[in-house]
Amino acid sequence: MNRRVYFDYSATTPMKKEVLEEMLPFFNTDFGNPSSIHSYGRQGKTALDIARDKVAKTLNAKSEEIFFTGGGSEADNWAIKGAAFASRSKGNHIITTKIEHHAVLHTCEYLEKEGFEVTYLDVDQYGLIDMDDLKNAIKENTILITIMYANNEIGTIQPIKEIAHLAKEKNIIFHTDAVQAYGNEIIDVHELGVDLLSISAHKVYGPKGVGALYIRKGLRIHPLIHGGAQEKRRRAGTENIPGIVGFGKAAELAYENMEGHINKMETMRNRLIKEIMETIPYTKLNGHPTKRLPGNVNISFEFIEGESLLLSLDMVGIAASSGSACTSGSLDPSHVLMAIGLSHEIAHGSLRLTVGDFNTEEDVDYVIEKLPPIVDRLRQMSPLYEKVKGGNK
Amino acid sequence: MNRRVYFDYSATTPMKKEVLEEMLPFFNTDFGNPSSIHSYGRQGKTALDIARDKVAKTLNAKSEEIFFTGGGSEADNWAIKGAAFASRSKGNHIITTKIEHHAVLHTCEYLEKEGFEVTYLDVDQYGLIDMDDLKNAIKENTILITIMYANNEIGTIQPIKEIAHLAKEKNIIFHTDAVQAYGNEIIDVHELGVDLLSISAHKVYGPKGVGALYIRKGLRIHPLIHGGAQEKRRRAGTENIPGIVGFGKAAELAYENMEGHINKMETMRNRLIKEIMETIPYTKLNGHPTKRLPGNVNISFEFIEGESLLLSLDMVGIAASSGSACTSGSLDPSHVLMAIGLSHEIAHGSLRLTVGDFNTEEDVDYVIEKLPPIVDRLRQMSPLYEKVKGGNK
Amino acid sequence: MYSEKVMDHFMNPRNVGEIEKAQAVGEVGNAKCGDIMKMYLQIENDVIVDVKFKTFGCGSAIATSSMATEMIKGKTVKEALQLTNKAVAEALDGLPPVKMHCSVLAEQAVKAAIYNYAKENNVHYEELEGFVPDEDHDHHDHEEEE
Ligand SMILES: Cc1ncc(COP(=O)(O)O)c(C=O)c1O
Ligand SMILES: Cc1ncc(COP(=O)(O)O)c(C=O)c1O
Ligand code: FES
Ligand code: FES
Repeated sequence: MNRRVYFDYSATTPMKKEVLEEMLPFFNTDFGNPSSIHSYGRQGKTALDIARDKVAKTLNAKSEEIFFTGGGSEADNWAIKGAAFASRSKGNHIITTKIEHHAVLHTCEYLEKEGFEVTYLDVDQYGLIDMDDLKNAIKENTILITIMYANNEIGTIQPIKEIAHLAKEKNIIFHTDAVQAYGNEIIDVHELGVDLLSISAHKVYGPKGVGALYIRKGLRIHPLIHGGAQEKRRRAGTENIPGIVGFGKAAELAYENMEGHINKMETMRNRLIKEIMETIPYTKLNGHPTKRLPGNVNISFEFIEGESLLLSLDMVGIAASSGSACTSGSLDPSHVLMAIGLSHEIAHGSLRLTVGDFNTEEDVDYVIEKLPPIVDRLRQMSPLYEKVKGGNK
Repeated sequence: MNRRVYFDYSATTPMKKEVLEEMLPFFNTDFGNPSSIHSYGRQGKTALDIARDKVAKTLNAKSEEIFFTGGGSEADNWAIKGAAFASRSKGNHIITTKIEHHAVLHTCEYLEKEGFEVTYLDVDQYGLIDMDDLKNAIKENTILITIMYANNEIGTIQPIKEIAHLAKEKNIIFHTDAVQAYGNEIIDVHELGVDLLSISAHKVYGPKGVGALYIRKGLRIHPLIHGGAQEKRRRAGTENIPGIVGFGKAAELAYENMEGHINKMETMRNRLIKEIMETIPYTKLNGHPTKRLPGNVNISFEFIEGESLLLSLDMVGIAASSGSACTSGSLDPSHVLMAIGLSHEIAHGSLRLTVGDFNTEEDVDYVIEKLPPIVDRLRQMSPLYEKVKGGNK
Repeated sequence: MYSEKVMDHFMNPRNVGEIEKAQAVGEVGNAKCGDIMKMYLQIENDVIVDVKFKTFGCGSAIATSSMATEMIKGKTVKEALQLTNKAVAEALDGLPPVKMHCSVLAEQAVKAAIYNYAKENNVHYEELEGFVPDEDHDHHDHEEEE
């Protein structure tokens, strides 16, 4: 194969070398179960405490407010089900948005079957919620608001601080899915005033299968995984020490150079958007022009379909995505692109390029070179394009 | 420190070298999200399929009956809550035992708060349930039986096939927590006739934070983690590919040499039991003399307390456990030892030595040499011992 | 996920384009999954002497269109009507289960073109009995188990 360039950092990231190095001893040397009182166990316990401190620091949280999980989806499920079931005596109404990740959306749908009532807020053409809509949606029996920090498909960043403020005023628990924002935005849980916040290691150059839920001190929610006394009895299961250690290291690295990272991402992102939009006609940028993740490009190409675009890009070694990687098992058009008002056809022709720390300007050049002829070839095959171009062909 | 010997394989195991080697490429080379359609994603997907086949084969299950989870506790929670909530229209009664792992026990207790009724079966002095008790416990509204395959503290193995047979006859879902049995017993899900079976990688020289739930084809249970379409839409979250690959390899290795492993474990276990019981007075073997895990030694030493025994052993480099590692955060005497009828005092003075693949006969010699003087020293300090020995001292 | 043959027909599709004075044109599709397939047939003495297609759709839709055109080129109309989506999929060394419906679209596009031809030329093909040209060919019910 030719050159291989990866532009799918929002789906997952490769682990940084430093992260792997830090993890290695815990696989078969310092491998003890941290619940054991012997020296092997104590080594694990120490490593666990250090990793927890590191993650806490990046969120300006207290160590005892960080609970490790088996990933971002588990953190979302735990936060939402845990808060909902714990507050059921107070009410049964939950507010979320139409553009949440499926880990939130399907959890809310499940809760509807279990007797909860859920309001799914609309978003505008940029993917932003309207604060007045939110205010109007709040009822006497509203117990939980869950609104994502930044969207995984179109990169739009919500006004989390304002939402948290409103929720606090109304005495409603507020959860935010910050899986995509983490590592790409300065997040200060105390300044924001959120109650629950989910993050995931594999989106920030850490290992897969590890995440964390920030739970504001004093907040009670039901556990999702009952059992042993791990995580202060709130999340059972032998701790994934190598994974957690890797998460700690990845968090530390991400925050050490946040500003440089953001600048680099924005530069590449902006060039991609500008060049693609200028060279290829019949395109549309999805998401907000400025309130967006530093590494997110999402563009619709009329008259073509996303999968054939992805396959063609893959043939020249470019790894990209069409909407959320998590939903690509399904054939339905992305719920996010539908929510911002795209037609079915246009939603299908969308391309997500997400840049990351290992991308170079040469990678960007490569995409800018390869993309236009691919789009053209597919359009030439498309009966829809034919109609637009009229006798042109 | 002197020699270090690890006798706590039931708490967790070091990863085998071959397992780590197999995992390494997936951390930062073939790191794609298996849901992505590009080449990075397809590599992950292929690895996932292979690992699933490997695990399925060890249980004589079909590949599509294996669902990867974030550990044994998650698998237990999923099986029990998932089956309970999915069958709620049929009934609300669950049967389990008093000696389950906390991942089962606390899940059942949670379900009691959610409106389910749970019967906790007694066990005999060896830790075995009585089949007649089980028969008598079954009611019209019984929807689920969950009984562990082998106990993590005392190693006792239940008559799983008989239980499964009875459950099938009565049309009740049967789950077994096989986290300890897996890798130490030939398990054939079809021959056994179980509906749900939990396993965990870190108990069989695989990575921490990975487990699996076997779900018999055709059985419907609610998901525990809702979200993306992973694991045939039944367990959401970006798959922990390195972890799952490691689990696949560990499963393969465990089953390649099951017989040799069992023989080696039994030899060491039998020698430990024999020598300890012969050299040290006032001891009692806990668990069943023959229906027990090949690597499990659990002995109570009268007049002394477990923690001081563990600390003393740790000082000479011996890593052991007193009851379940998961419960050592708690100060209560082990619920398992209480259930087999030990008094508080004796339960507190129990020692669990669990042998594993990296132990040698020299390790066994070392324990046999070091243990008696330690027990003696602690007994000399004990006011209880003083009374027994009378004017002896 | 796709066989080499699928990828070959996707990357190098045969018979892409239009036939200006085609005797038969058929368009089928389903805007929901984003697929539209258009077939142009040139028919002389009941033989399909040329065929072209245009497709807006996934890799599998493009590959099955391409394969279907190859399979009916040079065949009589009656023979072309025997074409099944299964045969197209098999000729491509198979399709992933969730993508089988894409091959249905190819079969339907050929039938739709011949249907129009039959209507205009007043010929009757018993193979077309029961065929509804503008049915919504949405076969996206291959959702995996819950
Ligand atoms: C019998 C049993 N069940 C469940 C578990 C939980 O497994 P995990 O630590 O992978 O969550 C363990 C071990 O901790 C166990 O021994
Ligand atoms: C916004 C968002 N939330 C949740 C998740 C789920 O995280 P994980 O894959 O770690 O379960 C993802 C990524 O898949 C995501 O992008
Ligand atoms: S005296 Fe220390 S645990 Fe009770
Ligand atoms: S034609 Fe619908 S997805 Fe291929």
